[in-house]
Formats: sequence, C-alpha cells, structure tokens
Amino acid sequence: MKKYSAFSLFKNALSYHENWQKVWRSPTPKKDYDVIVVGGGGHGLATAYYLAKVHGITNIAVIEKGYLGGGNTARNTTIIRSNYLWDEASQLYDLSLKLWEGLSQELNYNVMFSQRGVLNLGHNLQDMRDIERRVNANRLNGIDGEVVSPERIKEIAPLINISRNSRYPILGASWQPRGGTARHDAVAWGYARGADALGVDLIQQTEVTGIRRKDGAVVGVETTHGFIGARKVACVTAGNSSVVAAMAGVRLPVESRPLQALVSEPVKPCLDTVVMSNAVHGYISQSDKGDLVIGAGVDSYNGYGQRGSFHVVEHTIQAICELFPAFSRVRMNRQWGGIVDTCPDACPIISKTSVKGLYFNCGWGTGGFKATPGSGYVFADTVANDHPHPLAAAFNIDRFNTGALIDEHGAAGVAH
Amino acid sequence: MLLIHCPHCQEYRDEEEFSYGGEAHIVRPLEPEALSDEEWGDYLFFRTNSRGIHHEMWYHLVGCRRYFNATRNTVTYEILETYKTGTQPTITGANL
Amino acid sequence: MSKSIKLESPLHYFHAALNRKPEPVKSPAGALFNDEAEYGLVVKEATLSAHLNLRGDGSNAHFCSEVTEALGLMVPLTPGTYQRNGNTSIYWLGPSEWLLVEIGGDAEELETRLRKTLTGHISIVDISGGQTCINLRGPGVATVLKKSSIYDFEAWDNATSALGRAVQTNFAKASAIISNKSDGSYDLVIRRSFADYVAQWLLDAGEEFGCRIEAEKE
Amino acid sequence: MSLNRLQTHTGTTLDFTFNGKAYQGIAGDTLASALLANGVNVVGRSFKFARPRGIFGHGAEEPNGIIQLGSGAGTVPNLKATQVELYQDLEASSVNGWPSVNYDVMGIIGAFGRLMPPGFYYKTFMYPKKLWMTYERFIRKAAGLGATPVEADPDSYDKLNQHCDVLVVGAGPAGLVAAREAARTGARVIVADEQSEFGGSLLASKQAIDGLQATNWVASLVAELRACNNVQLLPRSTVFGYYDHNFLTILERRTDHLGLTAAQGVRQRMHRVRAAQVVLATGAFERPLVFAHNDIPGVMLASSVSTYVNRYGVAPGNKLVVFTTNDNAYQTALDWHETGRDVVAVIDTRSNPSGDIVAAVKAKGISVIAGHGLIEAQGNQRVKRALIAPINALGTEVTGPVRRLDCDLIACSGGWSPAIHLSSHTGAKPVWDESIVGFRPGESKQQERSAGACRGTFDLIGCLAEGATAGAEAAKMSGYGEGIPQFPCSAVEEFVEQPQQALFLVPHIKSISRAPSQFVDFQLDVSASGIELAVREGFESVEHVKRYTALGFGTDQGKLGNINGMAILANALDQTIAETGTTIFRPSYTPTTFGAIAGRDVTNLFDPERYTAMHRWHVEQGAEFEDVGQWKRPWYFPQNNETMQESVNREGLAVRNTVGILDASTLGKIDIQGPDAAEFITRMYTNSYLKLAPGKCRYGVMLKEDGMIFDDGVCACLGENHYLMFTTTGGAAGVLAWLELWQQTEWPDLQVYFTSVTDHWTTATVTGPNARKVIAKVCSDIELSNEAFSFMDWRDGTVAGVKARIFRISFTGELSYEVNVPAHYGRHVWEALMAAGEEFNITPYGTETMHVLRAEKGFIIVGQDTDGSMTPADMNMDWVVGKNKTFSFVGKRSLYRSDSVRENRKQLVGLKTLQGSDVLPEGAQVVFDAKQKIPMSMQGHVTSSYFSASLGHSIALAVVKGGHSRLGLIVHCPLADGRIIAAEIVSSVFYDPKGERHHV
Repeated sequence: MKKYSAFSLFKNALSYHENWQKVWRSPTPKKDYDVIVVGGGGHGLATAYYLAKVHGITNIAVIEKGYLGGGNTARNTTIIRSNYLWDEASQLYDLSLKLWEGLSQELNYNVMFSQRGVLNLGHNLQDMRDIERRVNANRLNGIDGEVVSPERIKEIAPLINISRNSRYPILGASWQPRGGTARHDAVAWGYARGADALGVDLIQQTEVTGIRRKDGAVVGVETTHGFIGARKVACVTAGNSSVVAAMAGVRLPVESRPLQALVSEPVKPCLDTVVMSNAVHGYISQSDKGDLVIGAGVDSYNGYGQRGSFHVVEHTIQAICELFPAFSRVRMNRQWGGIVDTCPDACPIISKTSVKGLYFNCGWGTGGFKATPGSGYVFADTVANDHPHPLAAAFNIDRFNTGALIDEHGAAGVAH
Repeated sequence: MLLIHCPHCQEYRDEEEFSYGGEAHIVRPLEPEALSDEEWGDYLFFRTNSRGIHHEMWYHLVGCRRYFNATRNTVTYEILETYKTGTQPTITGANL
Repeated sequence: MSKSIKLESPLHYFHAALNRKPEPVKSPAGALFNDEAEYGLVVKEATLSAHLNLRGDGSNAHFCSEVTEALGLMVPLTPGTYQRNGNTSIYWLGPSEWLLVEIGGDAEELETRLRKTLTGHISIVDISGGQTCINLRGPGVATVLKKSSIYDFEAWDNATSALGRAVQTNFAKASAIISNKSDGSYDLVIRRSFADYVAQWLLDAGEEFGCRIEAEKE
Repeated sequence: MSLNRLQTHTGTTLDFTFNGKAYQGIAGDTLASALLANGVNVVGRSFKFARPRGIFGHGAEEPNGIIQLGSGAGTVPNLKATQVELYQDLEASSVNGWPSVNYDVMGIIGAFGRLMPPGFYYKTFMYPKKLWMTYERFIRKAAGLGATPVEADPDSYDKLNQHCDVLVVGAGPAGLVAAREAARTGARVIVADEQSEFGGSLLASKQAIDGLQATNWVASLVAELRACNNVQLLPRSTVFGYYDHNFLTILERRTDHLGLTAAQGVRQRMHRVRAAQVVLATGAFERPLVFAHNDIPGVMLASSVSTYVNRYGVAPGNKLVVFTTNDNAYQTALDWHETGRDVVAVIDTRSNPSGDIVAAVKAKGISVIAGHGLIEAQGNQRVKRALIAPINALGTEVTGPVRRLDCDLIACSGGWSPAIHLSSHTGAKPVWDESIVGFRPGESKQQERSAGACRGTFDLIGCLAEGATAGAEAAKMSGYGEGIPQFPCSAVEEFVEQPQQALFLVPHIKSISRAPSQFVDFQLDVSASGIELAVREGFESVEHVKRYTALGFGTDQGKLGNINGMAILANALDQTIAETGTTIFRPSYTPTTFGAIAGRDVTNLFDPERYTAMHRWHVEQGAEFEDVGQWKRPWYFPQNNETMQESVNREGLAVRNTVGILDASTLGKIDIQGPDAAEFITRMYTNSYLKLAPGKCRYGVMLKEDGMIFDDGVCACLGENHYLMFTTTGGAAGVLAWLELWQQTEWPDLQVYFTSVTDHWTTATVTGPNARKVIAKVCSDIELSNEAFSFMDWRDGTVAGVKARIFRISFTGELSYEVNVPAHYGRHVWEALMAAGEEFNITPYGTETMHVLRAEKGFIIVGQDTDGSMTPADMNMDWVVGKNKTFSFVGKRSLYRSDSVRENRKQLVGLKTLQGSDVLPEGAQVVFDAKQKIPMSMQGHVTSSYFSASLGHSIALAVVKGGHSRLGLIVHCPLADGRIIAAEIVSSVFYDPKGERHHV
C-alpha cells in the first residue's frame, strides 16, 4: 500500500494524477476462507480490518451485496460521542471514540474526525435529572462531559434560541467536547483500503443468499456467485439482520425501521458543534461543506424501503426551527432514509449464536456510525477467540432471555 | 406517508391518525409460569421482522380507537389488506 | 345548583376578549371570499352542554332500540355519520362507541334516562366537563379546515348524502370530532385541556379572513 | 435600455442592485434575465476552484447563478438567479468571491487546482495528528455558498392539506392538455407549476398551435381551466417530493415575487396533497456538452439562449456559436438570427446533418460546420473564442487541425434528459433508452403516469397527444370519465427531427487527464478527469464515484451533470450506461424552505399547551410553571420575590402544619365499566381488585410485560362493575392505549369498556392537618369523620354547591381530600376552597413542593425514581404484588427471570447526607469507596433529592445495588465540582414512618 501524504499528492499532481494506485483490489473469491464477513459496511470492514491487523487472520472475505459502505454508513448523520448512560454502553462507545481519535493515522486515510463537541439539550426538569445522571456516570467512568447552562450553550452555538419563553425552553445540556462528526464515506473506504492491504478480499456486488450449516456448525455461505466455504461467518448487515439470521434459522429481537435524515443547501459556517435534543426531537450539525445535516426520529413502523413518512421530517424541521429560528429561511436540499435494526433496549447485539461459528453484530438502532471502530474491534476479538470480548459480553443475545437489558432509550432517544 | 384503510371506519385515513402496534398474531402464552426463560424471552422480544409480507397491528388512535391488522409489504410499503382483530389474513407470504 | 356558581366553559377566556379585526382584503386568496362578510371565520362555542360517551354493542338490536327509546334517535351504525334531533346529536365514534351531545342539556338527567332504559353490557360516561362543542362558519371555514386537518372534508360535499357526516381526526396537533351541518357550517367537539391551543390555532389560521370567537349564550 | 435588451421587449422598469451596483430590469424578468440584459458576465465563483461563472441555464437546472437575496433578517441564501422573479428594489449579491466576484483572491487556488483532485482531503492533512483541527478550521472557512440569516425569520408559512382525483405536475403542453381532459370529467384536479406563468416550454416558443401563437394558445387553455370550479391552479408551486401512497408535497411561493419578506399573509405555503392519480408532465432538461473550459461565462444551454431571447427579450451576447449534437439547437441559431445579432456558426458533431431545420438555418446564410467538435472555450471572465476541430464519427478523437472562431457566446446542446426526478422519488428505477439518449421513468408502485418530455417524448405533437391520454386515463382511474381523450388533437406544424448523436464528452487534443478542465458538474467543479481518476483509483460503483467526486451533490442535484458524468464513468469502465447503473433522485426536487416545511407549528403553536381549569388563577397568582408532557403545571407560587427554595419551604411547611391545596387535575383518569372490569383490572395491575368494594380505593402498580414498572396510581370502585383508574400525568394516553390493546387483541372475551375522563374532572387536593376543617366549611352532605369517611375511601357529595366526588387518598402523608368536580366548575370550587381555607392560611403549592412532600414519605414517582429497569421489588414494593393471584398478571412471569431475581439489583433507599444542609444533586452517582481511581465502581444514583423544611435537613431517594440490605452504610457521591458528599443509607420513608398522619 502506497502511503498517502501531502508529498504523495504533490508528486502525483506532477504526473497529472495518472499514477495513483487502486484503493483496493477487485478479487475473485477463493473457494473458502477462515472468516467470511457478511456485509461491507463500516462495521463489517472494521471487523475484517481488526481480524487481520490484531488477530493476524488474513484469509478473510468481506461479501457485500451492493457497494462498500453503501448502507447506513452512507446514510447517517455522522455524529460521534460516547456519553451513554450505562457503564456497559458508555465503555463500548468510549473505546470507539478513542479509536476514532487515532483513526486517520491508523488507516493513513483522513476520516476527517472533527472533535467539535456534542450538546445534548434538556428542556424539562426530568431531562435535566437524566443529563446530570448521565454526565456524572460518564465522568466517573473517565469519559469527558459536563452539564452546561443555557448561557454557555449560547456561547457554543450562538444562533441557538435560549429564550425562556420558548414552548420548551432550553434548561441546560450535557456537553462532550471530545464528540463530533466524521466523514462517513471515508471511514468505510479507509477500513476497506486498510483491510485490502492486509490481504482481505473485498467482494462487492455479491449477495449472500444462504448460510450452509453442517452438524450445527457453519460451513460457508451461498451467494449469487456460488458457494463460498468458511469456518466462521460474521454477519454485520444492519437493516437486514433478521433476513440474514433467518438463513441460519436464527431469530433476533430486532425490528427494521426507517430512519430519515436531510441536509440543507450549503451555507457559510454558522454552527460549530453538534446539537441534539431528545425532547423537541431533532439533531443538527454542519458539515465541512457547509450543509446543515439534520436527523429525524425513527419511523414507527417496520420498513426495508430506505424511506419513511414525511410527517417525521416535518416534525424534525419544526424542532430545528424552534432551536434555531434563523434557519427557517434556509432550504432543504435533499432527504433520504436508512434502515436501522432497533433492539428493545436500544443497545446492540454483539454475540455468538446457537449455530457454531456464526456470529452477529446488529441492533445498533440509530447509533451505529459512532461505534464503527469499537464495534469492529470487539467483534473481531469475539470472532477470533470464539468468546465475547469483555466489552462485548454484556451485549450477548442471551440478555433478552435473562432480562439483563441495558436500557439506553434515554441516552439513545432521538438517535444518532 | 401511508394511507390506511380502517376496517372499522371503512375509509382510507392518513397514517398520522394511527399508531403502529407491532407484529400481529403473537398470542400470549396461556401459562407464562410454565415457560422457560428462553421461551418467555422469545414471546417478549423476538420477532419475524419479515422483509416483504408482514402482518402487523395498527391502532386508530385519533379515530375509532380500534386495533386492527394490516398485511403490508415492508419493502414497497403497499398495504395489501386490512382486517379486524381476531380474523385471519387472506394474503400471506405463503400464498402470494 | 345555585345561580351564584360561576361556570367557565373551555373557551371562556376567549369570548369577545381576543377578537381579531379582519384585515383589508388584498391578497388574491382573500378575494375569493365575500367582501361583505365581516369575518371570514366565526367560532361560536356552545357552552356548557351535556356530553356523554356511550358504549354498547351496535350489532345488538336490543341495544339499538333501547337507545332509540331513551332518546328518540336512531343509533348511527354507519361509520362516519351522526344522527340529530333538535338539540341532541349522536355521533358514531367507533363500532361500539358513540358521543351523545345535547346542546344546553343536563348530563345527569340524560344519563339517568339512558341508564333506566339500557340493559346488558354498556357504558355511559359523563364527559361534559372535558370537552366543548364549537361551531365554525364563514367563507374561510373550508380553508381553515384544510389548514388544520388531514381529512378530506370536500369529499363530504361531493357525496350523495352530504349531511350527517362526522369524523374524529387530527386537528392541528390536537384532535376533534368534526361534523357538517345543513347551513354549511361545521361543528367541532374538542377536548377542554386543548381548548386554548385550538383557539389560538383558529385565530391564527383565520387571521387572513378575520376571525372572532363568540359564545352561544353571549 | 440595457446593453442586451432587445428593442421589441418593453415593460415596467424595475430597479435592482447586484453586488452593490444599480441596474434596471423589466417586469417579468428573472434576476438572471435582468443580469444578462445588463451584460453582467460573472455572477459567482465556483465552490472549489473559485473560477468565475456566469448564468448557464434559465430554470431549476441553473448551477452557477447562486445568489444571496437581500440582507438582514429576511435574507435568503443560495437562490438561483434564474428562479428569482425581479421586483422593485431587489438586492442580490454573489455568494462567493472576495473582495469581489470579478477579482477573487481565492481564484489563485484555481491555479493550484491540480493539487486538489477528487478526494485530496482524504489523502492529506493527517500529519501531524494534532494539527488536524487547525487544518479543519481552514477547510471549514471555505465552506458554504450563501449565509444564513442570524435573526429569527420575520415571515410565516402555512400548510394546506389537499385531496384531489388528479394532480397534474407541470403546466407545459402535456400538463395543460392532461388537466383539460381530466377537468372535463368532473374530477377534482390540481395543476401545479413551478414557474410564475403556466405554459412551460411554450412560453419561449414561436410555434403555432391550433392556429394560435403558442403563448395565446396557453392563455386560452388556462382561462378555460380557471373557469372550472373543480380545478385548482397553482402557479409558482413546485412539487418537491413524491412519497408513498400518492402523497406529494408542493411549495407555493406566494409573495417572493413581490419582495424579500411578505407584506401580508404567509410568504410560502406548503400543500400536502393526497392524490388518487398523478400525471407527471415535468418536461426535460437540455444536456450541456462537456468540453474544455466549458464553464467560462458566455457558455450557455441552447434552449436557455432561446428562452432569454424569445421570452425575456434578452440577447446575452453578440456573436453566437451554436454547438450541438442534434437538430433542436438549430432553433437557437434561428432565434438569434432574428435578433439581428451575429451567428458565427453552428458546430454539429454529426458528420452529415440534414433535414428541414438544418436547411432552414443554412437558408439564412448561417454557416453549419458538420463533423466538428467545439473542443475548448477560451477567455477569462467571458468567452472570447471557441476552438473547433473535426472529430471522428464516434466522437472519441480529434481527427484534424484546430480552428479558432471568435465569439462571445456559445450555446450548446447535447440533447435532452427527461426530468424523471419525481418518478424517481417513488422508488421507480429509471430505464436507460438509447433511442432518446436518456433515462425514461421506470415503473412504480404509485398511481402515476408520465407524459410528454419527462417520458422522453420531445416533439410537441407527441407531448400534446400523451398529455391528453394521460389526463383522460388518470381521471378514469380515479372514477371519472371514460379514459379516452375528448378534445380534438391540436394541430401543430413542426420540423421533423433527425437523429441526434450521443456524445457525453467532447474529445480534446490532449488526454482527459491533461486537457484543460472539462466540467461535468459546474457547481462542485467536478470534471471529466476527476471521474476518470476515481475509476483509476478503483471506485467502480456509480455511487462510489459520485461520492468520491461529489458529482450531483450540489444544490442543482446534478440536473445537468449526472447523465454526462455517468456516461463518462461508463466509458472509463468500458461498460454501457445501462450496466453502470442508474441515477436516483431524492426529494427535494428543488431546495425547499425549512420554514414552509415547519408551517405554523412553530413558536407558540409548536406544541399544544394543555391547561387545567384553574390555569388562569395560577397565572394571576404569579405561579412559575413546569412542563409535564404537554401540560403546564404550577411549579411553585413565589410570593414577595421569594427564591424557589423559599417558596417550597413555605408551601411545604403549610401542608405539614396547617393546610395546602394542589391542582392535581392533570392526572390521567380512565372510567372503566363492564361485567369483567374487576377481572381485567386485576390482570393489568400487580395486585387484586376482585374484592374492592364500592366506595373504596386501592393503589396499584402496572408493569410492562417485561416486568418493569410502567405506571402507578389509585383505582377506585365506583359501583358494581364500575371503576375509575388514575394514571400518572405523563402516562395517561399510554395507559389507555395499553388497556385497549390488551382488551381488544388479547382478551376480547372480557366485557369491559374504557373511557378517558381526564379532561372532565378537575381535581383540587386539600391536604394538611386542617384539611377536614376546610372541607367541612364547603361540604355539608358528607359525613367527614375518620370513621365515616376513612383513608382510601371516596364519597359523592356537594362542595361549594357543586356535585363533587371526594377521594381520601394522600400523596403527602397528611390528611387529604382530593375534590373532583366537572371542569366547568373547577375554578369556582377552587376559589371556594381557597376562601374556606383562608382562616387556616391555606397555601397553594406546586409540583416542586408536591415532590418534596412525597419524597419525605418515600413515595416514588414513576419516571423519576424508576427508569424502565425497575421492578416492584426493586422499589421495595413487594407488598403491592399479588403473588397468589390466579391469573398471571401482565409482567408477572418476567419477575422470575434470572436477572429479575439477581442479588445486587439496584434498590430504592433513602440517603441522608451526613451534613444535613448538603442537598445531593439529583443524578449524582453513588460509590462505596470515595478514594478509588477513575473509572469508579458506581453502585447507584440519586433519583430524588430535596431540602426538607419540615425535617430541617436534606433528604434523598436513591437506587443502590443491594440497597435494601445495606441500611446504615455510608456511601459517597463524587460531584462535578470536586466535592464528595457522604450520606448514610436509610429507609426511604423519612417522615411519619408509621403512617399515622393520613389516618387521622
């Protein structure tokens, strides 16, 4: 892999960019692999990367039915933070945040991780109690955060409306300075390039249509391009997890729902942080291109259509206009939807299954993007050792039977 | 924005009047105490989540306040039929 | 009860207090309406009436005839309709649910009358304090309904039997039971705790036509 | 008269300024036509390389003329000059360029463009790591086009919910005849068009239809439609989204053509349309040709040049070169010739263009140069010359010497792309059609059909015929008419077109990577070499290439560039366009104002404020309010500039020492009737109601099926088979839906009906040692003695002359009477109770005092002391669980799961700070060992915490792991400010532990 740098850019410019190396190969699948990762989104690619990098397993294929990073990786609002409520979740997300902090250098690919901070607003007394509880828990877990006043919020985001006369006035917020955003495509491409360089076969436009088992153990996958053998199959197919699980006769406690997002036209820098509000229901940041990137709540019904209902978007924009009355004259440029796997406790499943050699990483709901590096890291460890990584143990699928749920609805609430 | 035919109001009404009630035809076990944690967990949380034909409950919240069922394609979002609670769908994944 | 008892209907604080003067008609939209009308939207509250929620089995002939016996009115069994006799109306709310409104009526007397006659598994609940009936009239009403509700009220005009339609649906971010009247106006039954919001909404939505809120008894 | 205005075009003069300079236009102008009339070449700078750019198109496709309209609170960023109607005193400016668009210092960057290939930022700015945020600050500075206002929007917006049988999108030839056919049948028809006038392409056409000049034909048809009362015409109305089940959204601009902000009424209105049938007649966009430096001001679309000439009377230059692959652009040569200005030549890539229109052009003495490509434009801020050269038949190589043609305007046409955007919103997959060299709309699940140019039918006769059929069919499908067009076909004379050549990239003498930039997407500076580079780097999927290069991500959403870009990609991949994939458009068709999407549901109407019957009284008393769900509840009643703590101390002491009064009307109330009511309620609550007698109440807890507490409240037996259930304020709607769910779907055999009576009853809670005396003064028909009317009883009676129902239930631990009256009487009874209590100094108190008083008693608040992960046992409330109930109540089974019976679950306890004046913050975390290092082992958290005036020290409720067996343990709360507060685990009941006071 040729290293990217300002110097390589300059050198290639001299030759009219005619000599750039391919970012990854387009290999023909082998007959079998040690591990097949089903799903070439951010999480799947990160899993393959860490399997190769950390665990030295390089005989891996990532099988993607469309193009790499084309699912939720390409459709989310790119918010990154780790200020979750419960120890189990916040520790997992903070591992992820720590990996984000060195990811551009790790991958030699600028994922444009921008630590511009995240505000989670509180609009009523219970919101503020929950914020205090969460921030205190985060602090004692070694995760940065503080509770800030409306005046401080106004300093961080000057266009925000902190009037006491609002319908739901802003009473305060949690502030995580290390949070921020990243460039979503770059994450997938960076992991893909890194994994490919370590020998991982990235196989696009190939859909897994079946999971072949023998004596209760996985032996490979059927695909639109034929059977490919594998000792282990790791499924990371957000949005379609139940469908893939059904191929192996496994049931999951997830439901697939549309999650919508939208962007404005690009405007000059006017919002230098990420603002999220559970109570009025919306979240917003500004991309490096200038678009206001806005997220909505999850639609109420199951759907695989990558689109949702318009009233959800209306409600979200109302919330944004409440928080930022000046944005009322800005215009929506584009809206879209993704499919998220929602779990009953708003926490993911990173788990072995009843089928030997079959692993699932799913159920991230609205919060998957920020977890990409950490999710890949602990899932790779779980797959490599056939034993849950310590930070993944609590996210075992068995928790739905024992009742040991990790209810993050409050912290995951509106998403992202 | 779905347009849903309420079998009680006998009219197509806008999605905004309804709330989604989850997968239909999940019957509460008659003797919960006789079940293992796994069996009870399956009833509580595990769902078919089908891609394609899906039978689901809707509540006509701002309307007749009745629950009813719909057969909906979760990919195209077409609603193939709605039918009253306690009755069976005429369209299923098997017969389509 | 004593005459000295001060009653407050849900829109009490809006009667005559917050009338908006109509704006001079300039916009093309305004020109659609009769220039002579002082207000494009007049909201009149029928204060302090009897409202009862009635539950029972509509498919049971006994139940239906008992209601008729008690009220002199047929139970509307067709979804989306209501029956009226004088000041008394029964609105279909669901297959086993009706709203009974007697303008200016006495809820207790009405409930007693029904309870005397009705048998079997029924429910009668006095909800008179919890809601109010307001009438919307004027050339701006159709547009105000379009601003406020997703329901297709125009379809009622086109129906063969235009009268006697009623629907429970969203009204802005509240809900209402909306019915049409022979004089072209509409009745809305709204919940008390949302009444201020609905009034504010109507004043806002009616502003382009001029809007006033008044009370039946004033 | 302005430089480029044709003498024949006259009208009211309008003054306007652009970048601070004064100009004049004519009524009916767009800002773009007025700027062109005034000879303004450079209207903006490109996003990445800051290259000078001029007006390129004439409508929604415009990529360059992005402007900032006005200033101050009403300013609007990013409008397309081609869509801004001119009004008197309009002010506009370019969105980029410093110090001015003509001399932009950032233009220097353009010179280093080669250092910024697609994706360059992924490859650099990584080292040293800590400098990235500094780099990013500079990157971000360059972001954005226009600027958002910084003040609240002075305008308002509203919405109309519309229903129709046939919605016709686009009022060009196909749309108009479709509307006419549909209207005839009596169907409800809505016609929406984004332009100020109906007519679409006909507005700039010189063709004759039915013997009328096109614009006159349009006028008569529109008049006909306007006369139909079943037809609604919406000009200036853009259909911007097509959603499931034929739901479409339209943005109507009502006042934007009159001024920056609306003088009266709403600025914009959104129509939310549910259409039975839709006719899409959205036309087509002309496709530019991709050649070197095709972005220099003075390069325009051929149809745009014609439109400026014919519709606006503006000739945007002097010496025109037409560059085309098809017959269509020849019309532009004819139109230009009419103005008397010079047509230098028509460059046609086809080797042997023939046919009527070619002959007509030649007949005017215009030079037609066939088999040539215009390979490069030259000039700086305006085209000065065109380089042309012979090219091979495939259009892949330059085959002969390069010639220069002096000119100042290049009108180019690469054919037409149907505007399939709305069809694409439905999820229909567009289909590539070689015969029209474009994508046609695919099949969708919606009730829609396309007609005319958006379906790839580009001749006028064809458009009219398709429109008529579509209108008639749509009407029939919605139940009107016979489905056959009734009006005679219109008579039109038009040239028969010869086949066009498919050409997406004009070859240059240099290779793509070395030629001067050949722009594909102007707004984002995506060039052919950028697309080629993406392929070279291994991005094969069209989506990857679009994302890597940003193709199509501008505010024009690639209306001009997408097809060329895809074709160039296909070529680089050695694939067909069909194999390469398709292009998917998403809403919005054109950018849509947030304010209009929000509508009236902002500021005071953002969400309903729910009031109790006593709300005005509370306001008059100066209460501070707390938002509880949608309700406004009095939080505390400050007197004489009290702080909240002072008010709460006073209010709480009043309740403990004499009497207080609380507005408890917001509690949810559900009337339950039916022979199986008791059985049903018993299945829903953890305890049993089978033996609850009339006149009695019982407290119950409701669980979700997962065993976790979901709601709580008192349930009263009103009579045989008749109950009244109280819920929490926030839980009211949820509990009712929950009861209905179980009854309707699981136990329909249980005969029971539920009715919400939350709004019917107003509740005034009179509580404190003197409560009985107060009630006695206003109620004479209830025997109030403790024996006759005990704790957890209710009675009917008369209070202040009003029929009332009184419950002896207590959330304060004091003697309490909850007086319920129908809400009309609420304020009357409240005032009567206040008057009756005056001698006892009756004190109104709010939710904060209520919270303190109940916490003193250890009563939980669901949602504050519980969080969806708490069982009754966790709350020390095993006493409320009827373990011997025969039916397995909802949630029961989950109480026996392995995690529910785990030791060391978080359990409700009291915390008493060692320093009584220390009030723990709610949300403080509890640790056993304060000296441990971070990460600490957290054992629980504080859920409720107050200073108790009656006890003289702070109190707190907390959930602590294994708390019930840890009474007496000293725990610590490390706070954010560095303090560590020590507290003892105590019983959660602080006040009157034996519960004697409410029994008196």
